[in-house]
Amino acid sequence: MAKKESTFNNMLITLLVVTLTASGSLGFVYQLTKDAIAQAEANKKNLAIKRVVPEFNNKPSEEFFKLPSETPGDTICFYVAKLDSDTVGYAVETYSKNAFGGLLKLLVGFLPDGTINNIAVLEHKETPGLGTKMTEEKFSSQFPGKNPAKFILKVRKDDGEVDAITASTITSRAYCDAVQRGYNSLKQHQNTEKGGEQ
Amino acid sequence: MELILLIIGTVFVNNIVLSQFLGICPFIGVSGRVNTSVGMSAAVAFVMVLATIVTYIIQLLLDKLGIAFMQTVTYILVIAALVQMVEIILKKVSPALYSALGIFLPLITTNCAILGVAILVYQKEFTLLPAVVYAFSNALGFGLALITFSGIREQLELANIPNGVKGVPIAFIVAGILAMAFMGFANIV
Amino acid sequence: MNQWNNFLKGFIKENPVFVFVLGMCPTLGTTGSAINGLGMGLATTFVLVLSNVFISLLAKYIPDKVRIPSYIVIIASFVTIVDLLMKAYTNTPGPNGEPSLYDNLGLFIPLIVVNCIVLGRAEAFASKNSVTSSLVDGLGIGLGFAFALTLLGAIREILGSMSVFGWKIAEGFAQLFNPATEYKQGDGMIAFVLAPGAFLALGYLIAFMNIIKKRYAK
Amino acid sequence: MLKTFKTGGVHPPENKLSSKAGIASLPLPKTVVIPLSQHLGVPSKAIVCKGDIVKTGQLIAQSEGFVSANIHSPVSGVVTKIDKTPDTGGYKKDAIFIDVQGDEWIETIDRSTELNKTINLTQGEIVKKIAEFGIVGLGGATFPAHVKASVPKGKTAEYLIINGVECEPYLTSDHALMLEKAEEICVGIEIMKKAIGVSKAIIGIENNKPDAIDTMKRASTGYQGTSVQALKVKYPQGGEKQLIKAILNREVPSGGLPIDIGAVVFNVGSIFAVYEAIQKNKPLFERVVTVTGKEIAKPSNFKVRIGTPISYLIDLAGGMPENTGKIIYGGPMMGKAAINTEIPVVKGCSGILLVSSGESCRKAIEPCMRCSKCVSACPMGLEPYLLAVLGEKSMFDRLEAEKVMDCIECGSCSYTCPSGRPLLDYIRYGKTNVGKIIRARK
Amino acid sequence: MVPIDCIGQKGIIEQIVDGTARVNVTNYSACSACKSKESCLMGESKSDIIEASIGDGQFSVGETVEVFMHKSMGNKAVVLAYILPFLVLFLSLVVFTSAGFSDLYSGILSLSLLVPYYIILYLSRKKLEKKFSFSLKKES
Amino acid sequence: MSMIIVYTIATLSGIGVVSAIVLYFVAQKFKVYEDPRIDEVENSLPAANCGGCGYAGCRNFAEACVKSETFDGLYCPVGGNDVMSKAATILGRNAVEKEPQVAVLLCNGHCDASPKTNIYNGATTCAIESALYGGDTGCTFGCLGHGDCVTACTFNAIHIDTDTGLPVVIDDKCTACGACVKACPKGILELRKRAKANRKIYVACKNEEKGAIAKKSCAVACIGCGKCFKVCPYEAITMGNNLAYIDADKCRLCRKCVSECPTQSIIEVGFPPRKIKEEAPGAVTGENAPADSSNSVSN
Amino acid sequence: MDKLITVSPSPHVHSGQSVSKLMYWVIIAMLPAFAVSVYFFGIGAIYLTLLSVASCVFFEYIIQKYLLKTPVRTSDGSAIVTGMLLAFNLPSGLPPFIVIVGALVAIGIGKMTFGGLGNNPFNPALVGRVFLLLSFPTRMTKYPVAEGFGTPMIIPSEALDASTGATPLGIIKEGIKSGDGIGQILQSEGLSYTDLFTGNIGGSLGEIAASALLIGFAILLIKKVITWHIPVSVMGTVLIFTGILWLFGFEGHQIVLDRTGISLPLLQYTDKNTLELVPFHMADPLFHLLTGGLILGAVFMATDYVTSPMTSKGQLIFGVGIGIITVLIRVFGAYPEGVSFAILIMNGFTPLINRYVKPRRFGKI
Ligand SMILES: Cc1cc2nc3c(=O)[nH]c(=O)nc-3n(C[C@H](O)[C@H](O)[C@H](O)COP(=O)(O)O)c2cc1C
Ligand SMILES: Cc1cc2nc3c(=O)[nH]c(=O)nc-3n(C[C@H](O)[C@H](O)[C@H](O)COP(=O)(O)O)c2cc1C
Ligand SMILES: Cc1cc2nc3c(=O)[nH]c(=O)nc-3n(C[C@H](O)[C@H](O)[C@H](O)COP(=O)(O)O)c2cc1C
Ligand SMILES: Cc1cc2nc3c(=O)[nH]c(=O)nc-3n(C[C@H](O)[C@H](O)[C@H](O)CO)c2cc1C
Ligand code: SF4
Ligand code: SF4
Ligand code: SF4
Ligand code: SF4
Ligand code: FES
Repeated sequence: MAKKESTFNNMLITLLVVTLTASGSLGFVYQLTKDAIAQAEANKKNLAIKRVVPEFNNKPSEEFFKLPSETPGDTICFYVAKLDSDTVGYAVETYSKNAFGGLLKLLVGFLPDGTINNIAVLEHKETPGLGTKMTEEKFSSQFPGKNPAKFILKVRKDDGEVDAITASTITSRAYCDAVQRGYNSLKQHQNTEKGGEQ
Repeated sequence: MELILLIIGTVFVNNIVLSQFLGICPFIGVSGRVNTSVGMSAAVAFVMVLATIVTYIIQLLLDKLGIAFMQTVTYILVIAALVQMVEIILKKVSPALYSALGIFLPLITTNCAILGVAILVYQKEFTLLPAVVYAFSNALGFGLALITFSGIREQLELANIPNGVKGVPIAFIVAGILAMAFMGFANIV
Repeated sequence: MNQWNNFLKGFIKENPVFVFVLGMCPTLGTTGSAINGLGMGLATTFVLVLSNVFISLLAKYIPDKVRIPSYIVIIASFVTIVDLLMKAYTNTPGPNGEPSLYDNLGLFIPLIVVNCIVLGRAEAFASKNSVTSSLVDGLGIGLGFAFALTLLGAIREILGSMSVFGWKIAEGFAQLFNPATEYKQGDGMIAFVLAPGAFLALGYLIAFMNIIKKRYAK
Repeated sequence: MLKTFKTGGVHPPENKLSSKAGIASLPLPKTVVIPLSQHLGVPSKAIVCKGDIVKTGQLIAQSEGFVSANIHSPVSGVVTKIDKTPDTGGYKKDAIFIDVQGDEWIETIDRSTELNKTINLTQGEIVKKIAEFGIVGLGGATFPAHVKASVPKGKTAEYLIINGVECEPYLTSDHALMLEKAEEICVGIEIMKKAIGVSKAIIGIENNKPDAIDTMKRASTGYQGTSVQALKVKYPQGGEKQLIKAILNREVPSGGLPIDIGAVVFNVGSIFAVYEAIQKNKPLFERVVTVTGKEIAKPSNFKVRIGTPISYLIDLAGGMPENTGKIIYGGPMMGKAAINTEIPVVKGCSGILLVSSGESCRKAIEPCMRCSKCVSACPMGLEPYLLAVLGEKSMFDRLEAEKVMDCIECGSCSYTCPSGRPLLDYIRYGKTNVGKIIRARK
Repeated sequence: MVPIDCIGQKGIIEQIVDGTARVNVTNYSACSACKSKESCLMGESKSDIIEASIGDGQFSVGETVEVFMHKSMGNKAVVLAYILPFLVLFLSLVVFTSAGFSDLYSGILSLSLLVPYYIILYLSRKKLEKKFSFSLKKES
Repeated sequence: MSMIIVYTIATLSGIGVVSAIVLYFVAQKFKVYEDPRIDEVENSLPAANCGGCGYAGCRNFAEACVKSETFDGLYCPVGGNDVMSKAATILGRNAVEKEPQVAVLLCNGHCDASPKTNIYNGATTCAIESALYGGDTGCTFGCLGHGDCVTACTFNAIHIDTDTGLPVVIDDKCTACGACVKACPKGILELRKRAKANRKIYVACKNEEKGAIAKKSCAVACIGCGKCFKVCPYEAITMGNNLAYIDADKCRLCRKCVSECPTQSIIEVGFPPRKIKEEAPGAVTGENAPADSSNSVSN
Repeated sequence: MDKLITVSPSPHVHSGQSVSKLMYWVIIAMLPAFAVSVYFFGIGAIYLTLLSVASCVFFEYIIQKYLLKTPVRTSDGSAIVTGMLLAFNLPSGLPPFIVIVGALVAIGIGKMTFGGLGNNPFNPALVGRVFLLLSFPTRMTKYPVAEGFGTPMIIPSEALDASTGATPLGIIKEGIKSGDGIGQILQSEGLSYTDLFTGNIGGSLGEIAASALLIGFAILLIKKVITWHIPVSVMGTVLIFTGILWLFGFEGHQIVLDRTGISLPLLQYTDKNTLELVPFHMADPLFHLLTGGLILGAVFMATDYVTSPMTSKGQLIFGVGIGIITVLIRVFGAYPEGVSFAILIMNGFTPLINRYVKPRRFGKI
């Protein structure tokens, strides 16, 4: 069959048809996947939250608030986990910028008294096989159950109580830094709240 | 100050070619002539900044309409058209200039890098000025890698490279060692 | 038979990575592990097959001069669709909170649109051939691409972290034979997971393929 | 104070074995072979035929253009044939063969040895006579002397520089000449000054010839404007560009000539030949040749008629040593290795060097390791390693850009290269081809 | 061979009009080294007409020739075509954003500054034409 | 919700159409019209990029073929008539037929025949040696044996035989591209007609010296005696410069001259072994055979 | 004449210098440093060096003979130099397979891929070293505590933390991170300049003894193996650059840095309340000069003929580049020492330097 000739009209029409169908179907697919995407995003958060705080039955991914961090300009996000309206824990989305690959984002689960429940790594650019060992048992199991009020969140080299990952002191340090930051914000938040109550 | 650190970080630490793997094709394909590489880098700098501004504005529009998912389609169309438009305009505005470029430079086809940077700008949630600085630094990083590389290649032309690795493989291996050397800048900013 | 050859050519003879050295950015950027390479390869295959089919269907109706823009629109649409689908269904983090496949491939999914293979195939093959041939061609080339990426990913993963598809080799074998042993697996050569390793592994892989091809030709 | 040039240079062992030997005259050979191409430029044209009887000093071949030179018979006798004879490289070139019979000189030549200081000729006449008497540069390049003596319009010469450097290891012919003919050389300098219209002449002599420096200093005191400059020993100080740089601290521009910076350089031998030509009416048909080598019995300097086969000289110097592995026509740095000893002495032959077989082989070639020693050695500021690869790969356009044509072929680069690379071989090849391209462009 | 310090490209003479030849050259993209440029649209090639003065050489229509220019001209061209407009964009953006315009407006304003830049280029095109002249050489 | 689809369609169509129009103009203004036949012709070429045709590469040659009206002066020696006729059908023209050719070495000065008189110890390329030295045998016309021709040949058709020190052309690989002929500074390689079954008869000598001198430096030198000239029934042999030369076009491979030559400088290749009256020595085949065969003849 | 006369183009004499002679002089120049490392690290140092040299030579031999099928040139000694320098850049106590991998990368990737001696754009030993550093960062940054002949030959991985010390630069970097002042750190570690000079410190085999390395430098200079340009410019630049930073950073004054930027003005009394501060202490220039393999790099590695510029001007630029990058990495980067990276990076620029920095041509108009 002969090809369509390249007159201006033909072209315009073709293009219009192509773009219209394309955009139409795109919009359609978007509508289809929209919820699934949102779901996946929320899922990600929830899964993480679930891992760091004790059992809850509210929807912490919707029940959150933001507070300014110690460093001006940055904010820290708090997710509150409640079991039947009792606050059972806070999942604090904290960070440190001093990691080997720059930014390290953690989700630290605190019990209401400030004890660390569990920690999940949200985002990092550490070296595979090295800094990434922070997700492994050996390192991460040091934190749950400790309360930063008593536990010095510093690596041993810096006179703290954390055993650093071998050859990844930088990552370990950043990790501690992030947890400490989360803890400080939590304390600040609790103080102001208390202050507000009084 | 932050912008300067952004530049250093983008050029040296997260070099677009050596660590982010964008624009590899022109990097490998462009001739071993150092002169041409310099010209290419300048061209890329302009186009990249131009594209970044335009896509930034478009993204504002897309966001406003709530159709951010249309990003890919719109960006690529706009970028493809922009690159061509620059040439048309140049040709219309000054044919002589255009011809001189034609002899001097290969055509600019770094869509991969340009599109990549445009999307990264969006992902990193830059505001316009840092976005443009970022784009520019990426072009700078591209130029740095390209020019160093073309120098090495020019020299390798005179060396007796074993047959098996001649051509593309040796280019990758050199890039690999360069990338290794650039790892030294890790965490410098 | 013919279609079979048409399909096979993408693996060795016209392999986009080893022979044509196309689509290098995703090849380097997504092959930190075999699974990522495979994911990227399959995503590209998806786009390639669908755009090939559509373009071969529509080629007759598209005037020559708007060929390219139309193709770009078609391809970009499929890319967006893949992007959306992956964002929806491959975005679940691993059991220990490892980044999802979508997170790992990240930027390179939208970049499929500028992958020369896709547009190149559309222009060189699909626009001139029947729907079936185009489909087979897209499938062949796409899977060839996926094959190359997976191979490269596997090599890098083996050398770099001593595992394939996430399965720790030394530890795995030790446990396979004597489940009781508690084997502490050492690390691989991390350099291979990092950027330099990508370049080096690909360089030597292409060199190797070149030599094989030369031998084969003789 | 000792002067020298700044860029590059090397210092090979001097081995001036014959420096104390004086100049010996030697009996005439039985036959002589006189190649028609003994100078830079167009070969001359024979004007004698087979059977002609010629006298010593008689014109036997005529210059074929401006850059060409007359050739005179060095002996008296019969022309036996005009045929081809191998040159140092074995290629056959036209030559006149003469059977020696007696030694009858043409009458015009003044054979007395007394010094004649009065210069009667005018500038033009001097230049004409230089041309007529077949004088070419005896420093090695055998460039017809009258060409250099005729300063082109628009240029003025300021300095006459006399090249008594003899930087080549082993060779001592200029040294011996300066010791024995200092006075004549000084007169020759006066003649040359007049010919090119300058008042200042500087004789450059390397410091390893203190006696020659003394002698020349003493001889030149009587001459206004002539002085001696002692130079630090460094190869290739004898190259005219380096010599001018050392003495005047001026650089001959790339692609230019010494005259561009007001200098004209002549070798002492050439100057002596000029003296003999102008004052004694003697054409250039004999010259001083050093015959030397570590194994040779009597390293000597001979006054030799052109056309004498070198085997004859070697015999007189004690015969060919058993283990001779290489016969070098000239010095070890720039001389050509000859294929055998049947080659005749020509005007440009300043020495015969016999190298034992142990030293005659070059070291094995290894890959260039870019040690840059050749770069530091090159007196012209070139990058020999690069020129050599470019030559090897026939990349002539880049060779031109890298200034290959500036290379003076001094060999310092090959000499230094630890990898034993034949740098100069490739550079010469490159030069030849780039030269062709440049000429084609014109 | 093109003289050193020059850069050249092959082309075919299409037309000769009093002393200037219109030469058709093909300009390949950076990917032209790539093995499969025919199957890849990104590796495009474009044809271009370049006007070059004939000089005193003898050329005829249809002949393959080399068009060349001095390398420094290439650099100047790059400055005019890419570096200056880049600076216009970049500097104006810095000015506008620091002057407190919103991102949208400063972006649009900077982009629109390119218009006068190109107008200036257009107005000086005669001058540029004189500056960027090409020579011809028979194909070697 | 449906607004999103509306927006989607609106923006994409807008941007799409605008950029499409831009691209359209680009396509119209810039796109090279590449004659598709160039590709076709190129595909039919051997893709050796050897330059034997006089163009930089196969594609350039293809362009030239398509652009010029006839095949005058255009010939791909590598592909030969096959390729040219293919190209001709693509372009709808008449092919030019050329006799297939092959490179031949006009020197047989192997180590035994032409003993060394010097040891050459410089850079080992023929071009460099020949610039200064005639050669390390007495013959200044013969092969230097450093293999510039070998390097020049992109088809691996030449190699140096370590026994004779001479290059050997493998007829089946030689495409007659002529690269070696250009590379040899001694001018002793020649392209000549390729006869049936690769048979050939040629004078393997270029020594222009007079007979005695030539003979002195090389046992198998042509001494210009003219015997072959006299015996040739087809006037294929010409004399000049103390040399005989056999014109391949006229030679009918009768082999009369071969046995006539007193120095065995005429070489025959590819013939079945002669029936020799006396005791027949081993069959003579291959390139280096002539040396042997000459021995056997004289025995 | 029965013997054949040789003919060859001029020149007919040669300086007598050769590749292997040069290489053996380099090896000799390395011996003092080697002796010191044996003194401090015992058998382990010998074992490591021998293993590295043997593997380098072995790989070169195998590759030349069987893979590339080119003439075998292992006897020129360059592989031995590479092997020794690789060993010099490794901490003692490394398991054998790591050393072998390093040698394979150095020779296989760094050298033979490019065609062998003279063709490689990057310093092979450093390619090997940096590859190992990237691949096995744990092992490569753990230095055994020097105990003379009692030092273990191979440190088992379990013992890594226990039996290892750190390099002075590592100590400083660590110390600074934890906020101590320089003087304090040095004192607590008991480091003195004499130690730095004699090699009584932690570090890789060859880098520890400044004095021995300087003896090597003298040997190389006297034997005219290298010129002064590169070593002096590298060391000079480091001295000057660190000197400047040191003047800004000494007692009381601290350059204020945080992850996002250097806050202006540069000089400021620390004020812990306003910003998250990483105090910036500088060790003094001499300290920087004597530690971290700077002298080893400057004398033996940066001077590698193949990968350094050809002209003295180029070499000065090269040296200054190395100096600056080294200090940048040391002071601001993640790695405590940066010489290896700096040399590799400048290797990358060497072709450009060679291209634009030409010797002064005689008679240039
Ligand atoms: C390639 C490479 C990657 C590294 N990645 C990390 C990392 O991700 N996290 C980290 O803390 N240290 C990393 N390091 C290690 C640090 O450079 C170094 O070990 C640091 O100074 C801390 O040392 P220490 O833990 O032994 O005290 C890396 C090193 C290399 C060579
Ligand atoms: C083509 C040519 C032209 C020359 N013309 C002149 C000239 O006009 N005046 C002059 O003084 N020397 C002239 N020379 C001589 C050179 O400067 C130089 O003396 C000669 O080549 C020998 O120098 P050398 O032995 O150092 O190589 C000319 C040389 C050549 C090759
Ligand atoms: C490397 C080199 C070394 C030379 N050495 C000498 C030398 O030692 N003595 C000398 O008289 N000429 C030497 N020459 C030749 C001079 O350059 C120059 O040609 C000569 O002095 C001019 O004088 P003439 O024309 O009288 O020979 C040398 C040339 C070159 C290129
Ligand atoms: C002064 C000098 C320094 C050298 N330095 C090194 C070096 O740092 N690393 C290395 O692998 N080889 C070195 N070599 C050896 C050799 O040059 C090196 O292996 C080449 O880079 C291989 O092509 C050196 C050689 C010399 C003469
Ligand atoms: S021969 Fe030429 S390149 Fe070599 S040192 Fe002498 S002038 Fe320089
Ligand atoms: S002296 Fe020899 S090894 Fe050194 S750079 Fe020059 S050519 Fe290469
Ligand atoms: S032998 Fe000569 S003519 Fe034949 S293919 Fe080789 S180079 Fe070409
Ligand atoms: S035939 Fe010519 S090019 Fe070949 S080896 Fe002999 S001399 Fe050299
Ligand atoms: S895939 Fe080709 S430039 Fe990125």
